[in-house]
Amino acid sequence: MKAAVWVGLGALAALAAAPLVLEPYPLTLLLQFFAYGLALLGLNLLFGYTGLLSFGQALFVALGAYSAAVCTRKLGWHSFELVLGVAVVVAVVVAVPIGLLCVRYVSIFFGMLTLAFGMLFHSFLFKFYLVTGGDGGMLVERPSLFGMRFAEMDKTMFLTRPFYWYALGLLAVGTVVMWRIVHSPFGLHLSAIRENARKAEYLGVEVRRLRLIAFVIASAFAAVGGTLLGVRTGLADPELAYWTHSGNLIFMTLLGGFSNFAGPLVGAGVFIFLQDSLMSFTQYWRLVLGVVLVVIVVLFPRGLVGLAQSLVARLLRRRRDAHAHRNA
Amino acid sequence: MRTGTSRSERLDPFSLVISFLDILLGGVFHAAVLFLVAAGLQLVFGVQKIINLACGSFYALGAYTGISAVTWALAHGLPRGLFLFALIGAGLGLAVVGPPVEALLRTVYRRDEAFQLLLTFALVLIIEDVLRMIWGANPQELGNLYMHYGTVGKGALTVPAYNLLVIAAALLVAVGLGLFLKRTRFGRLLRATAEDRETSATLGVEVGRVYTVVFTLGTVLGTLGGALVVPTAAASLDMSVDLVVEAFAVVVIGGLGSIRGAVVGALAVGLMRAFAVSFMPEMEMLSIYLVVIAVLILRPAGLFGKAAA
Amino acid sequence: MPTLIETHDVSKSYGNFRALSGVTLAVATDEFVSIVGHNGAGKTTLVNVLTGLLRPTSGTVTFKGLDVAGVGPVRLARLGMARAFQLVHIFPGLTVRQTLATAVVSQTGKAFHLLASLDGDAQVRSQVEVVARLFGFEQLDLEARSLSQGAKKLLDVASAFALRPEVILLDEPTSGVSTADKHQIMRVLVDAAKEFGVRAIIQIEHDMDLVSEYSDRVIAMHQGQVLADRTPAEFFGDRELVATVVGKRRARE
Amino acid sequence: MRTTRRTVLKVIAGAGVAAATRPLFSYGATGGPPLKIGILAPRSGVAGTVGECGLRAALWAKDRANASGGILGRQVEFVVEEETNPKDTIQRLNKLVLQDKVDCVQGIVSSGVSLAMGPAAEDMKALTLFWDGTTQDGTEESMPHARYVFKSTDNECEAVMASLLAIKYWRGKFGTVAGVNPDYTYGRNNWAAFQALLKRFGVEHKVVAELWPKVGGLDLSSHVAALKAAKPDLVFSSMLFADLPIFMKQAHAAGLFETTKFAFPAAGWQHTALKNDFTPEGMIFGHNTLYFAYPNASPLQREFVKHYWDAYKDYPNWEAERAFFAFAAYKTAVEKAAKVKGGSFPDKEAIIDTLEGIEVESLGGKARYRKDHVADQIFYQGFTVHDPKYDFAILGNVEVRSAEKLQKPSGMTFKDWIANGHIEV
Repeated sequence: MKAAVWVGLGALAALAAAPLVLEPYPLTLLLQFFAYGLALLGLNLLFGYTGLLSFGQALFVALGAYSAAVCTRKLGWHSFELVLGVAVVVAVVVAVPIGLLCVRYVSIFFGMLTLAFGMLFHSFLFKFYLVTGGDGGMLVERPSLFGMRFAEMDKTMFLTRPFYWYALGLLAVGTVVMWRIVHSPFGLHLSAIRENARKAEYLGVEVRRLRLIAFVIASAFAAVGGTLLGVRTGLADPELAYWTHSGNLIFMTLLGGFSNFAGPLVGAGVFIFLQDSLMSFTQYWRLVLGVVLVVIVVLFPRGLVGLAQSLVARLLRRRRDAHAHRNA
Repeated sequence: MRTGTSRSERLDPFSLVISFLDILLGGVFHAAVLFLVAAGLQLVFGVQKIINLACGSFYALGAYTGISAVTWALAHGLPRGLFLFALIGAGLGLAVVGPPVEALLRTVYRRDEAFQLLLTFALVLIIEDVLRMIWGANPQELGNLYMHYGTVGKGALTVPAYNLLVIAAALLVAVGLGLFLKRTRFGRLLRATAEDRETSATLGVEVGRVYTVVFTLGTVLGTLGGALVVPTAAASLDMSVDLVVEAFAVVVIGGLGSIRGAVVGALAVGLMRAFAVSFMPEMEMLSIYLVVIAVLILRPAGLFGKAAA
Repeated sequence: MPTLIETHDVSKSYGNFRALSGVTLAVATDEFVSIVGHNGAGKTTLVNVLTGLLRPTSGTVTFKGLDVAGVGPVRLARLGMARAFQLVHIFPGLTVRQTLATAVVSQTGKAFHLLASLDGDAQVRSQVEVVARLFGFEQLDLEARSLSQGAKKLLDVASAFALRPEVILLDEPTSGVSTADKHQIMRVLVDAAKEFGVRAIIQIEHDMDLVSEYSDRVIAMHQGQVLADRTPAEFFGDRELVATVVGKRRARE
Repeated sequence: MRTTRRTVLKVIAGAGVAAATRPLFSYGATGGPPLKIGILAPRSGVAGTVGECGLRAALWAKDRANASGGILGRQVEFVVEEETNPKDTIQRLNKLVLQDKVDCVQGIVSSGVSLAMGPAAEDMKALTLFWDGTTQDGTEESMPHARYVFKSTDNECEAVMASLLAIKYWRGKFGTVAGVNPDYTYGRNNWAAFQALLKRFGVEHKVVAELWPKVGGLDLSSHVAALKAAKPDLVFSSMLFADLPIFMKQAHAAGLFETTKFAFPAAGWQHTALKNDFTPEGMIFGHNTLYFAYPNASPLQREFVKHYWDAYKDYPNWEAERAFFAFAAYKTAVEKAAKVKGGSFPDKEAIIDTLEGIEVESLGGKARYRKDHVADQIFYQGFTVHDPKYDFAILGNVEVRSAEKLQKPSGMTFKDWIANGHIEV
């Protein structure tokens, strides 16, 4: 466990220093990584830890972005703390009823039901043009951070300095909170549900209620990620809620490795930078991503982190054997 | 239905019935299209418990190949009237795609559903770009070729003969599939494997071969459907992603794994869309998702599916 | 002596097959009850009804005075009734420590402690170690799937005991284990029961030696009915009863 | 319309440049590093055809300019990125401005994307010339007084012109009206403009059906059935993607064209797909700012149309004119601003000041940017006829109107202009 803490702090320090070193463009990509990192921490609580594959997580990412849009544009509330609060409350209010319905089912049915709700929200956003702005979406104005508007900065400076560090802070806090949740008694019961829900019931684990809580926590994390995306893009649009966006979220989780806590974070980072470079390199970037997904699913089901762990383990073993060999 | 006032005959019951039938026929046509997409998805899930997100992609592949086959055939002297056979040839020819894809899926049979689902999601991404490579980014279509068979009926109730042909094809597939599963030896073999993979294997059922045949059959249903319907519409890259959601609604309403369920589901979605477009345009797609959610909650197994949760 | 579990005229039928008909029995504190009978005699159905997994078609089931008909295993586990299965139920990916801790967390009511650290919880740690020591588990950080079949079975039973239940229902806890080990396991069960203050054990058992040696009471099931509810001595004394319940060969010895 | 499969950039190399007849403008070559222009155009999905046509015209304009010494002696290079949904397209804009450090961004076809891009480009002080995509309420709300963004003509111009033609030629011949418009910003604004104009000119009408097919949907049989049930005298449809030819096929098969008049303000994007055998004569048909077969087209247009046919065996739609205008306006503005500053390369602010009010010769004739950054070009619409030379419908008599008469003057809202602005039928 000690090593994990050092790696985490090292990454945090590097990311914090990035604005002083990197060009603005990679920083906007890192911003996207912070947003997706938070959303994936939530998704993996459901998928990696509780064994529930949600195909509608993009619903809550879109909900977060639209909350930011409504707050800043329609209601004129620019305090980002307020926007985050509203986004989380809205996500929880929507997640509880949907969760109550969905947690009664498992595997394929849970996936399909969540997908159906995601698409319901997508077509609502698209159809009710007067309320939501339809395909044009809704603009998200620049929020104030702890009351400061940084009006003197242009958008790029705002995004790559104050907002960047704020978002990094959110991701760090989110990671620590999720680490605690996953290593708490509640987290253990979630893993028990994943391993064998019937046996868990016999040991007094309240399967449905815990699944609901996990679902609501995941939706809150996704909404916070959504607000970050909304502010970064400056707009919330219905495509955020489309089912292929949920598919990408799961792709990232699997790419990183869902059986490891940090897997999804690694997956988010690799996916964002991979997709971005592919998009400029070739018109057929979807094909390359598809092939990468096939390779991951078939050959490296434990994802990049799993792969790294097994490589490190093999390395250690080889060194230990070599060492033992020399002494024998 | 908001009826205009300035034209008198609009109010009389005869034209109301005619336009009702017309909308109904539009709905049935859309249902036929949906059934052709959903049948493959249903069969594959029924036997192999895999939700194939790439069913829409196979359908699109069938549509694009159909167009090329017809264009090529007509250029090589095939009489215009026989373009239907070029389409059927293209649809069936794509059976070749089934086995390699099934071999890929086989690598994850033992593992969690999530892996199978994601493998088919990868196929969606791959096939979309393969289509883009071969046919380019722009939608392709066959112009007015399907009107070569003329129209049926008169006055307000005229319908292209080809549409009836598509409906007939869907019915043929439905009945054929039903008989195949019930009557033939291989059909019963499929249902046994569907019921219980392990015991069937122990009874000497060559499960691997059954899966290859079933998946290929599911693929052909998709590609054939795509080829048959393309003359009335067009082939575009987005159809593979959009169709998945409607086919998914059909399969959920009808009940996972049951062909009869797919027929009823397709009719439900097709008619609902047709009447929603006429009466509540805003609710068109929304109404379908609401029904899907209602069905998933009230009868998770769907109208005809087996108990699931 | 207050009764713990009581059933009154309980019957359960699947369609027209009557798995249980008119079962009335009571289990009180400090009783070790063995349930015997052929396969299909209704033993497992009875235990499923007692553990709230099945709602009886008719009749009442009470646990500590509360009506628990079909109330489900979670609620009953909370009320102090635990169960282990004939088919081994374990958490393949969890370690021995985590499996036992799952029960301890439920029993100490800490399931909703979202931010508390599990590893840092002394109470959970000590209770887990007590159960582990009693059931002879040294390496607590082995994953359950890597254990032997016998060890898995023992872990399944141990996790039930970790709930510190008042009543525990076991379904052939020693099946598939060599005769030498059987008695060893039974002794561990009895010690654990004493250690954790388990007030009654109900055990489905086929091995008559164990029945006669450990139980204070034998309930014989036959075609869904309670044929006899006697002490072991009375039960084994009635040759004709043993023949119908256990089968000819065994009756002769 | 078979498109070559190789990536678009290779196509340019292969196609080469039609012999550079007369260099556009030749100024003292100041030389220097290549001038980078970022192009954002859709290359897949429903708008793929349109994006490609715009890209081909932009490339033609670039190659012509480079052949005659580029802009102020600097060769022009394109960095082409794909316009998809608003979120990802803004990501590509970031890349063009922050990483590729392009001098100017040109492109964008979809109205939804333009509404998102406008504020983003303003924030990043990125000089951006939209080809298309700016709708009425969108611009008022998102880019009230843009400085770095130059907008296309209001997207309702074609709807206004089609409405005026319908009023001029068909007043009194229709009572019931139906709308079949694509379900997004553009479709909704056009339908609103049509109804407002009917009210403005006192044309008594009753709306019997209002349909909103999904953008790019492939099955419109239900919509056709709904129209037949409503029996409208006139159908106003601003459909313009691949669903338009499908709608025409299914409507023709259902016999809708015998009794009902049709007005298609934006059919130009699909003109080669609207074959004669399912496209009737006498429909109002909009070609927007470029009608390839306009009898007295400019020599520039004739040269471009010939190049387009030679290179791609196809006829261009109006997106080509929009792309050409954006490029030509930028080139002319840079050269004009340089003259004022004695030949050295002007900075962004100077270019913008020159762009405001600039007038250039575009493919569709004279085109200019108003002081409020809104483009002003010439629109072509007319009634369809079948001409043996083409297997698709072209225009019989062509009406030509400048955008001045078809869009609100600066400082006026769209609703005020429609209600009491100066509009003549």
